[in-house]
Amino acid sequence: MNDLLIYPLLIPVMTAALALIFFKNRDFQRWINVIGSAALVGASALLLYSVNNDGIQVLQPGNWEAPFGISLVADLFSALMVMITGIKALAVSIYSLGDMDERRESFGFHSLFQILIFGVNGAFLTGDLFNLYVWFEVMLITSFVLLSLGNDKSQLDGAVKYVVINLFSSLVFLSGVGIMYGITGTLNLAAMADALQDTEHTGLVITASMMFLVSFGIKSAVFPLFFWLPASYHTPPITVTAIFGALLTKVGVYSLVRMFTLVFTQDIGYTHTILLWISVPTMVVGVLGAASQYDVRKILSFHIVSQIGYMIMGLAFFTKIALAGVIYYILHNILAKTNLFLVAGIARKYVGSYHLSKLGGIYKAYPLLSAMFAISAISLAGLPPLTGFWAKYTVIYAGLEIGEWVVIGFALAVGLMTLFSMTKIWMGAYWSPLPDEAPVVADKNYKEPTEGQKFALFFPVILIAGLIVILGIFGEPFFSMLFDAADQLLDPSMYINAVLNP
Amino acid sequence: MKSVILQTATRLLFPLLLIFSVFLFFRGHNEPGGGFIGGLVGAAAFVLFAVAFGTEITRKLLRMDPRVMVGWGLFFALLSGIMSMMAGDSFFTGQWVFPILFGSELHVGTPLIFDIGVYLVVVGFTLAVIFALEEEDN
Amino acid sequence: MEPLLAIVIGILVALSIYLILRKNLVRIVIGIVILSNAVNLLIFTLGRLDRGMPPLIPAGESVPVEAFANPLPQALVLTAIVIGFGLFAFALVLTYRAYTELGSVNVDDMRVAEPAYKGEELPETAITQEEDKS
Amino acid sequence: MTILFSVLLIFAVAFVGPMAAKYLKNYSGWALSLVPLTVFLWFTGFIPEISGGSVINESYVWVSYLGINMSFYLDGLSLMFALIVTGVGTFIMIYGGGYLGSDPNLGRFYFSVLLFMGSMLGVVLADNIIALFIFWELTSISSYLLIGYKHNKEDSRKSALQALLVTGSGGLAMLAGFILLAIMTGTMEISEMFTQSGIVSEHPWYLGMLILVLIGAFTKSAQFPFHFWLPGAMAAPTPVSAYLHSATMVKAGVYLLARLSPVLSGTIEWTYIVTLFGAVTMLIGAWLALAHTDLKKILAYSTVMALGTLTMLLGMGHEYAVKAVAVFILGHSLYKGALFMVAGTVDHEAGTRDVRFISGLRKTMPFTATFGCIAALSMAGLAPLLGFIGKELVYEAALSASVFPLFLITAAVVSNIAVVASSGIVAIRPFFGEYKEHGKQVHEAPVSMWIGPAFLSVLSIVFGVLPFLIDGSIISKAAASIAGTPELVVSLSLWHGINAALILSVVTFASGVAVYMVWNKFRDSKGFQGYDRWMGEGPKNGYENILAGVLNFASVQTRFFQNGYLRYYLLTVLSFFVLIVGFTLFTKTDVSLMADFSDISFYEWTIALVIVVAAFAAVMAGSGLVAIAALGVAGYSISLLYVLFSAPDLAITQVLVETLTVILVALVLIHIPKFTATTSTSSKVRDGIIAGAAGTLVTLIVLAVLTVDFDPFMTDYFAENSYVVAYGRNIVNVILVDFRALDTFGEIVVIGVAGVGVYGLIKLGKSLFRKEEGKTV
Repeated sequence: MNDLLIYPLLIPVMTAALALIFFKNRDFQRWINVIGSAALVGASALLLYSVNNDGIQVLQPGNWEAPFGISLVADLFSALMVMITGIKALAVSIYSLGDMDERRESFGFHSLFQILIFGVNGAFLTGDLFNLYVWFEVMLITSFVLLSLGNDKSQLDGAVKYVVINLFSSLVFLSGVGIMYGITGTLNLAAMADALQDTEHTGLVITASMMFLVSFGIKSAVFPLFFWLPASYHTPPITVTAIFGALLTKVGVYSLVRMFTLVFTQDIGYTHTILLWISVPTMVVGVLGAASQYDVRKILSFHIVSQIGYMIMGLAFFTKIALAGVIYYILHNILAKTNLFLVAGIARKYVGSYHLSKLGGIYKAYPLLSAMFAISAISLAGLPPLTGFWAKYTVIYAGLEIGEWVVIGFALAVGLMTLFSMTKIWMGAYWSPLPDEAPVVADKNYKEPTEGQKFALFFPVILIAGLIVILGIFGEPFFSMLFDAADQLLDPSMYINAVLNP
Repeated sequence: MKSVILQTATRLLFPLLLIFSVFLFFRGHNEPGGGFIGGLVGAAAFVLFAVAFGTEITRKLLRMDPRVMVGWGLFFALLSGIMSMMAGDSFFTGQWVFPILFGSELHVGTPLIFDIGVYLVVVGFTLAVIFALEEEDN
Repeated sequence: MEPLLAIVIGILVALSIYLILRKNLVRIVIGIVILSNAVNLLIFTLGRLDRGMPPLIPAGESVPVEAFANPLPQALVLTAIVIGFGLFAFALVLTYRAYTELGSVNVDDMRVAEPAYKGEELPETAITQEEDKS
Repeated sequence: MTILFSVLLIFAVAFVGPMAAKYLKNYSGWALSLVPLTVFLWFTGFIPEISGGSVINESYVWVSYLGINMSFYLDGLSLMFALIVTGVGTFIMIYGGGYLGSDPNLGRFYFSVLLFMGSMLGVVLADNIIALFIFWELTSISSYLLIGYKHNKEDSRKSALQALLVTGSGGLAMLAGFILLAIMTGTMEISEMFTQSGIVSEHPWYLGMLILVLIGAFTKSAQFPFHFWLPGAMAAPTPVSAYLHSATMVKAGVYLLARLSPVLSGTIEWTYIVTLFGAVTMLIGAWLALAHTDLKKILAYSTVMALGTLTMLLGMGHEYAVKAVAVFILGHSLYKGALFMVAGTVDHEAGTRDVRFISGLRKTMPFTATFGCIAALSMAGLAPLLGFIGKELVYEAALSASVFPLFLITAAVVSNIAVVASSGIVAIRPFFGEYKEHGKQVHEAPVSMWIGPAFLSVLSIVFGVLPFLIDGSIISKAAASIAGTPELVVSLSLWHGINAALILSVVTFASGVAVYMVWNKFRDSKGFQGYDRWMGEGPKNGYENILAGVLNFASVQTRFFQNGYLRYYLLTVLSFFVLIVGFTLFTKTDVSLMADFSDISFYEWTIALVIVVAAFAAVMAGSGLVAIAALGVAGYSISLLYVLFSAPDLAITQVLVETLTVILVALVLIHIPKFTATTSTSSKVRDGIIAGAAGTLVTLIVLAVLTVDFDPFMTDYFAENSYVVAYGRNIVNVILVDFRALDTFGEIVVIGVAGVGVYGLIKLGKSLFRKEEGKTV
């Protein structure tokens, strides 16, 4: 038994419960959010350390043995995801101190934030299919509420599209769970994988896998299921967008990776070819969308879609180096994308808009902010030597190794377009002079941020940018974990044994 | 809608419903019932009260915001798990004591505390929704 | 009974998806309710049906004495019902709120977050919108 | 000091640059120049060792899992480049300090230039191809920042983007090529690839890999058809043009070809492609230079010509060609660096760079004029300058070319004629003739701005007159590195006796003078303007059309997919679901509709019928309240089913939830007016088909799953432990609060959040809304 697994769940939900109980005390909520996130970083680090040293960790809450109770399982992939979630939570919770408005705070922003983290971590750690569904629903309802919190017109509009499509996705997922239970008689992923190793119902299992593909495909916003994302992500306050921005879709990708490495490996020639077919248009359509937008948040939202394509592509390649690349890509993307949203938020505070036609002159006036944007953007565009380069390099290497010329050709072209759309922001908002008609500050209620707020806004941005640089330049220890994680994914027996034969 | 008949009936029904919900709650471990079902019936009592006397009085009667009640519910549910951990077991492992009450042995354990959490959250949720919608009416 | 339920589930799915494709947001939400009922039935059915005893252990025994229905799908469906209800309540109130803010329940009119491009023609859209007196 | 340290030192100083600019002001350029100077001097210390025939390897593990090391390889070729990078760099720092002296952004200039310098040094020293690529891309980034230095001007921004996109796309192709090369050879160290050229050229991937690598080299070195970005890059401040866009960065592509030449060259593909593209670029560049009157544009196109020449020579690959490459690279860096700085000085002092409006500056700017003229003479290829030796070698190489010798000789001569004319234009026009009034008072430039041209042009003379200073050491070894044969010896001299090359030189000079004489008329002639549009603007327009086309397509496809209509989103999602699940079901399983309906009681038929009819009524219902009533009936019937199949908890829950659902819907619907949307029959049919297909699929899948043997081993475990261990007789409830408590916990979190959310939806911002409504009504 390993209690380390429960802390990444316990800490955020306890924080959320306390924030709810004392919800009238705004300061209490704000600080417990930060403290809870900091504690989560510590707990995640311990978990990662333990998994890295001692292999896959399993916890049976309720002490019911493996296929009967719910298992919490942390392999390196999960532990890395939990770790990055913690870091992101800490960064965004600090940022929210400088950004969140009083109305939203007093209607539960902080506890919702923590519950979202709780749901995300649960999805990363659970080893049970139905339980995964529950975690998805926790995330889903929390993201609904966070998305609509504030009731702006565009928020409600975005929320309607988000809610309807995602509810459909959940129900498809739930049907899939029912079908898998109906076939294998168990919900435990390890037991399910074990039972399916020599199943005679391959066709049926593959059919069910397509339902999961659709459901997780919606969550991770792949082509042609991504519409809800660009329709809604630009509507809430930037802090919320930043929470969603990189994390929620990655849970979908995580689930796809988990299911298509552990459970659905009966007919890789079929399932993973479909994944490959999906990945290419996802990359292309996403990046073209980004190239056609002028709202910074929309550009970044479309980029999320595009980069999901890379991850799915790596999963479809299904080699060790490809899977290591997928994990790297996810982690990198969470950092870079979060930072870009946060930077966009600060830019808006200073210049008053998210729209490129109304932005300008930031390079001249705010060199620090410009540097932060440049680091994140260069990383996102996949230029060396930052994290984005390694992510892209690894996946592309994997593809060339197995001779996927056409797919890699698309991936490289998309990389160029990514670079283009990053320079679009850079040139429109940073280099070009401020347009004459642009208001200095669009918001009527605008107040110059206080020194404390500025610190709250800049600190997380610098923190993440620092991580991007450090991980980019000193990658060795990190890659050692990634390759171990890929080993664990490629050899499901490690996972199965860890759960079923502790 | 503040009719006298309804108010009188409510004065009678409200405690009955509450007792019934507690009954359903405790029955749950052995017969159909439990935290969710009990919670819904308990919430129904307050909803009835709100329809008869208005939400303002009901809120006073409840003494706390429904959302705080949700918070407490989560807290209780977690508490059951934390107690297991303090006892050295895995999270959510049932911890039991067997007090003898009126000559019969009772099973009292952390799953019961967990179910209390469920009950509170259900009541909190239902009331948050109904209060909000009711007050929107007026 | 299972084959019959399979057909019932299929019909419910078809009806709900038809509703989900309507313009009226209220009907879309109703469609989702029906779909979630269908999915609950699906889980229940795939856990295999049993007309025997409920999964209760009689007083005085420590294990069930007779054949009993599979309790696991029941627990799963129960959880799913409650979760589904929470989501439904939110979606419903969101519909209401969207109506008060955006002035319509026609999803074709909901173009605030994604405004129409210049020169784009709106597709066939709401014609009648009147108070429901009933 | 190690090689790694030398590179990192420059990077580190880059971050100090802004501070230097702030505190040292006018002396900052001088101060910062000490850094490249130090590195330069350190590298000169290697000359004896390298001349002696040894090479230096230095390697640090970087990411061992990907086989990427930070490894360096110092031989004749890289040493020569390292010396050029740091040597010219030293003067550029001094010059930049003077040129941009009062610019508030001077600090950022230093940062970018030093960043570039470190990257370029990395490119020429790296042994690991991925490390090389990383430095390569860093040069692109710093170049982008430098070209866009005057970022307030749209022109600068566009040019910066153009350079970035062109070299960036080449870089990506090159990355793919490098990876293929690494997979083919099994190593990422270039020095280890040298022994494997046989394996590489026999490999089936060879041609593809070669093309990808060449795209990278060609884009960076502005080869046809990518040559257009280089004149555009002249938007950068002049020190940048002098450094990046003539002396160093644009030579990175040439360097790469030279570096990999032992591995890749020698095949027919290499010879044809590289030689031809080089020759064409040479011709185009040389003559485009004559179409312009902007000093920097003229120099830029003559740089394109030089890069073409180098590429052509590398394509030929024989001994003369290799020698010519080594000499030409050095000679070109010296005179072109000097000329750009001179052009910048003229611009700085006279306020214009247009040769039509400046003349007679030799009296007011004697130093600048002198050094400019020396450099121009070297560019024209006149004895006794280094440029002459270089040009002679080019002719000799062309004379012994193995493919198209006639074409290559002609091309070389014709190009050099144009270069002679251009040299005249950049040297004679501004400095000789009558003094004209210019926009501002012209002075001699400060020392910082002529010391660079002075050194570089004087070196052109020194190396020309005393070639033994370099030929046995650096040039020989550089040529040997390119040829891949360590024994190659080069001996340079001005006088070879009267041979074919000398005769060609004389012809070239005479014709060049003639072209210079008629330049004014010739430049404005229709034919030549057409040539300029075709060869100069053509590829640029091509680039712009592609970019615009892609953007247009992007916008059209985004409007198509992300059209803002929820219904189309849902339609797409649902169609995809039906297609992919259906396709899999029908191809991967034997679908059967076999079902046994015999065992069904009357009650069950009835309930099933009621559910279906009620749901149908909910679909057909005209008003929301009818729909809700029907929904309720369906829900209650389902709960009856649960009762029938022994699930009392489920039944109770379903009844309670259904009741609440109906209440909620009723509460909400009161506020929402009836809304009847008109939908065309065709879309109804379309929706009906999708819905029917989805329903059928689900039914088929359920039927299929029901045929699987079900193993209820979990159930047995729950039955055994429910009371004995968990003290509960209601197994369902024990599962909920004990066996699967985590699920239930998630469930209460969901409804708790839903409660908070609904509360927020209704209450938050309510007063605001009411106020607005009050206004409109």
